[in-house]
Amino acid sequence: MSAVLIERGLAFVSSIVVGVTATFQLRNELPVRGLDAVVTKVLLALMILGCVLALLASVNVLGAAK
Amino acid sequence: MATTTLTGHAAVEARYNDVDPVYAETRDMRLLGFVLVLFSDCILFSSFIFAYLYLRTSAPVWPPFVDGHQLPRLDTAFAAVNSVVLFGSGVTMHFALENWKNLKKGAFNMWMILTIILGIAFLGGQAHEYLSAQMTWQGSAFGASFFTLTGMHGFHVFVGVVYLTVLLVQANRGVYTGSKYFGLTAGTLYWHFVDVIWVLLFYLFYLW
Amino acid sequence: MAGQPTSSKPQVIAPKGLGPFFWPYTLLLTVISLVIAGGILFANLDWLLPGWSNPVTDRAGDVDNLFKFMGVFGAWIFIYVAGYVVYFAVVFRRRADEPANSIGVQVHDSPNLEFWWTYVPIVLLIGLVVMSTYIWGKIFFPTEAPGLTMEVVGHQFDFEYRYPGVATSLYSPKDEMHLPVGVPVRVLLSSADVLHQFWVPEFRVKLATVPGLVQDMNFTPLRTGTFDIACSEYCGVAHSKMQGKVVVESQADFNKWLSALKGHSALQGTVSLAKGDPAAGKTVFAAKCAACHAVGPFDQKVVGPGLKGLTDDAAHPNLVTGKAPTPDNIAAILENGYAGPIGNMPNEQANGLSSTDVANLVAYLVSLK
Amino acid sequence: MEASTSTHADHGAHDHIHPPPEGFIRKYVFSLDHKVIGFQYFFVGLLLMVIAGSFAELIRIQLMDPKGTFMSFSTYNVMFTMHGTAMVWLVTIPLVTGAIGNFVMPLQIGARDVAFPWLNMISFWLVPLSAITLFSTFLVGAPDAGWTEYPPVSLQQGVGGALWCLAIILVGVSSTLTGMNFTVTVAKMRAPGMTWTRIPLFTWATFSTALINMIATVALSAALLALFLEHAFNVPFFDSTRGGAAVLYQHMFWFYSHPAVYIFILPAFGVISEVLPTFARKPIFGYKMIAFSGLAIAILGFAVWAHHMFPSGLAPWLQIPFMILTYAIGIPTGIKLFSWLATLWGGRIHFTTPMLYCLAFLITFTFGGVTGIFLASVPADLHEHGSYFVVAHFHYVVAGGALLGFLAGVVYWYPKATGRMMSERLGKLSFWLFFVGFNLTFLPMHWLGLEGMPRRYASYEYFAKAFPDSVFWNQFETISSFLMVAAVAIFAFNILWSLRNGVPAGNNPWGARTLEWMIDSPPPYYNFKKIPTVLARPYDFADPLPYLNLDHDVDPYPAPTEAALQPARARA
Repeated sequence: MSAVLIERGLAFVSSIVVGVTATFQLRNELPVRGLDAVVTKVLLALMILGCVLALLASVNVLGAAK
Repeated sequence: MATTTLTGHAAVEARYNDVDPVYAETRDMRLLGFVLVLFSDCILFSSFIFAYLYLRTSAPVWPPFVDGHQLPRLDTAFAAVNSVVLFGSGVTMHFALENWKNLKKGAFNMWMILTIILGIAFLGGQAHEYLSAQMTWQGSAFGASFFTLTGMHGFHVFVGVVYLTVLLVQANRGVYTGSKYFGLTAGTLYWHFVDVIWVLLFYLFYLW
Repeated sequence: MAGQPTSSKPQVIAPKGLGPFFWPYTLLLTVISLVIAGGILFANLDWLLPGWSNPVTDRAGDVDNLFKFMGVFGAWIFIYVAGYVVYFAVVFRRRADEPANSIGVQVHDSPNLEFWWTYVPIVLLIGLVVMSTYIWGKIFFPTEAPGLTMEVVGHQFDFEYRYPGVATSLYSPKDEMHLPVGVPVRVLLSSADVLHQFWVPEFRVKLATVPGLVQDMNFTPLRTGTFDIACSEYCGVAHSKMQGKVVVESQADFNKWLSALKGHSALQGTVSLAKGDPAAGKTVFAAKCAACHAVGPFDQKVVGPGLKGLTDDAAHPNLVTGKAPTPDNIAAILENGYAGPIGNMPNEQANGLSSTDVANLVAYLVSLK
Repeated sequence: MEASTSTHADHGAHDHIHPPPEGFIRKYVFSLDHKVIGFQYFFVGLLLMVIAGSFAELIRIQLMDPKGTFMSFSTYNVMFTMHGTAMVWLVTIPLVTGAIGNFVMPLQIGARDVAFPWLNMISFWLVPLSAITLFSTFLVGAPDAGWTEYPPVSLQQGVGGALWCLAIILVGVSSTLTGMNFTVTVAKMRAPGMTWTRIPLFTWATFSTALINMIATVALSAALLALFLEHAFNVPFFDSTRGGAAVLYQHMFWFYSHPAVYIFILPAFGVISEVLPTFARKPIFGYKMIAFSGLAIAILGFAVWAHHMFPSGLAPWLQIPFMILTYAIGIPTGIKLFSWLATLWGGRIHFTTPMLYCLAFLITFTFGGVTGIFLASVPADLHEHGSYFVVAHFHYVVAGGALLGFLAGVVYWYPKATGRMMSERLGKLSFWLFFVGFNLTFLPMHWLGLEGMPRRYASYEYFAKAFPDSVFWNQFETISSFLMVAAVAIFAFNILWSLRNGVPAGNNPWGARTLEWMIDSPPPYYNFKKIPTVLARPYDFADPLPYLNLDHDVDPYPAPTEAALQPARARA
């Protein structure tokens, strides 16, 4: 089993874990008002997008195949 | 004003508002100021991203050739792990602030330390990326934009790690209270911001 | 506070109508505007824009029409605004005998007026945009095929001119650039070092020479004469000494001049590709190709791609034309030029390549492994 | 009254007055007080203006002779580079936003200071630091590629070029911080009752400027950082042989530097919008249109940068949208201009020095605007680009616009800042010298440029052969430019002389109605003992002053006092 496969597997599992946790955080943040909360919401949403990208990369949908 | 019957968001909000007007006004101004600073930082990254897009779209092939050999595409497997490390640190930072707002200092410390460790781990991963990179800063437009942008981002992460460490020490010295914790809010916003910049860079350099 | 003269309600001093002699004054401004407009439209402004009365190129006439349009309306706007500033300042000045607390008429806005002074400029500017776009289209997208394609390369601090069929380059200020009158010309502009600009004021068209980029400038000279070329983008210490001359002459004179140049060139005659000499090709390459192509890998781009490994590049098995890298196909590009997604390359005539040159070049290029 | 106090609750914060600082250093050097910082900007800016102006005179002396024998070509190139660099970044921006903005804006909104006094102090001190860095390049070979420093030619200069980048990055950081600071100040620290449509127009202009400063200046820092990296570490952003692009720098640079001209001109617009109603004794015409057109200019200003690059390798299909957007920006500018003209109509105009500057501004700025229309049209620009026509246009809008507005502002707020009037006699002399000298210097550049004289030429021998009259006009310009030197000298003398000898001004000599005139001259350290409440816009001369809770009892209908009406005769 190559290092690349381990890395892919690790990325796959952890991006799901982090992405789901962040989604829950975002849901909890939704009712909060104030400028800091607004910015946090936007940034959390973009970070979840990042997790999706990492997930896609780990299954080789995006990025260089190796 | 703080009552024991309130729980959850309501309690947090009540504590948040239970400050003297001078602090409330200062906090308001600092928050706006800090968000504006992040916004202008965003412009800084955008300018370099524009440069990268410009150079990339005007190149005949990508990745470009240097000395007769086409540069390899960047390896996504390791970068994906490293990205998730950084995103994970964003999640732990968020937990840290939530715990502070809910007056759970032990959990706050635990999450903060975890965040700092993840931040350092990300920097270590970047160092590995740099050392194993098959291109140079000077050699091509690809190298120039890659090392400049990720370098700027890495610098931001480094500053963030120092910043969070200072916040952790301050929090344990009693600088912040359950009502007055603007520094922690700013730290969290900064850390989320650094994460989000990485989302862009990750896509643009590794996945596109 | 001592010195505050009064605290009584201020006294409004309102004008009668729009002000004394408002309409006669407006008439005066209008007359001045019309006189200036007449001057711009009908007077000979050669002192201001050289070649105004007798345009040197077909584009110059178009651009001068634009100047007429902008000049007339710009002058009107300026005369009315400046005229009314002076008029209001004089007419509505505070008189010495007025109380200190006299105030003007208290109007805040006038939706009608505001509508018109937004609407009229918009209409004028739309007119200007339409006119500019039309002329812009003529400049950048000429319909006529060029009768002469030549190259100008900016150097610190001279212009290099390359003509089709001429082996050696010409350099300002020693040499002059020659153009035939009445023939559509395409000038391909590039730079060997830094930014320059190729400007002939009488032609009314200028473009920069940019390293790594070829820009083309299209126009037809309409009358003969000798004109100054100036570099108008700062290019280093001797920027102000970077000039040349362009001579527009009759087709016959031009042909005579060109053939005289070709006569000096030793590289003439017809030679088959097989007899190409790589060593001679290297010399031609240095003179004709090196400004745009490096002897390096494909992606070592100067203007065009690097040409090392032309015949055995795994990443680029085919030529830019999509054909296999055989000597014949390489020669075809050199003879016909190239226009496509990665840029433009002038043809044999524009590059001044004889068939001997082509043969030598092909031999040289094939030898680059 | 109920409606008007809605923006701010009556905060305890407003009753919190800091004691003034002790000691010379805290008071005058590392001061946190926006007024002192404004003064610091003012004097540093003025000093640098004298230096940069003397460079300009050297340039003009060189052009007396078409052969250009006064200086070597390389010295001449350094001179126009340093003149442009210093005037743009170290003079205009510190003077218009740093000096006047800092001093006036917090007073106009009824605040005790800006939002972040510490940052304000740092912003200021970055400017002298940047100036020292810039002028230190004279020791190692000063940059000579023009204030735009286009690569690749700018990369041919040594350490000087890299230092130039650092100097401008420093002043860029200063601008960014100021922009952030001012944005927060205007957004959060306005007196109770001062809604967005009651803000004085100078503050509106400062706010729009602050937005540009905050956004655009960072892009400039990015461009210069990239240039610096190429200088210092040979990173190929702009080197076409390694995949870079020379045109990229121009995109990055002008994305800032076009909005930068609005950083100059918007505060001047603000000054004009304050001075005109005060001396025409009339409400400003179309308050909302003026305020929002300023904002529109600030926003549109971000979308027009490539009009500086029409001949420079910009793809043809990009030229038309940038031309249209550039014309679009003429609409709000025109609205402002016509609104000021309408403000003059039916007024009772006092010909004070600030008003003269304003009237001159209206004329010269209109002229500069009209030549701007000429430059924005793509085909016309292909003739005018890089010629003296551009130099003329630029100086008409910056010197004839921003600088005249700035001078108007200085004379207008001088009594507030010092408690004394500037000498009107010297002021008017200085004004006329400047106005005449300015027009005689820059007007001939228009036809020189159209005839075909390129800019940045140390010698125009070839051009003088084709157009012999160009020698006359250049000498004429040089001689005229010394009228401006005299004007600036008299102005500077007037500033210093009037500090001691000016007529005592009182709190409100001009009979103006914005908040800064309701407090002592010079203002006390804390500005307002009690934070006033604002009931309406300040420009309604027929109504009583719309303020409650002022520190002093003031005349509800302020009128110009003796100090302003007969300044020439009275002496303290």
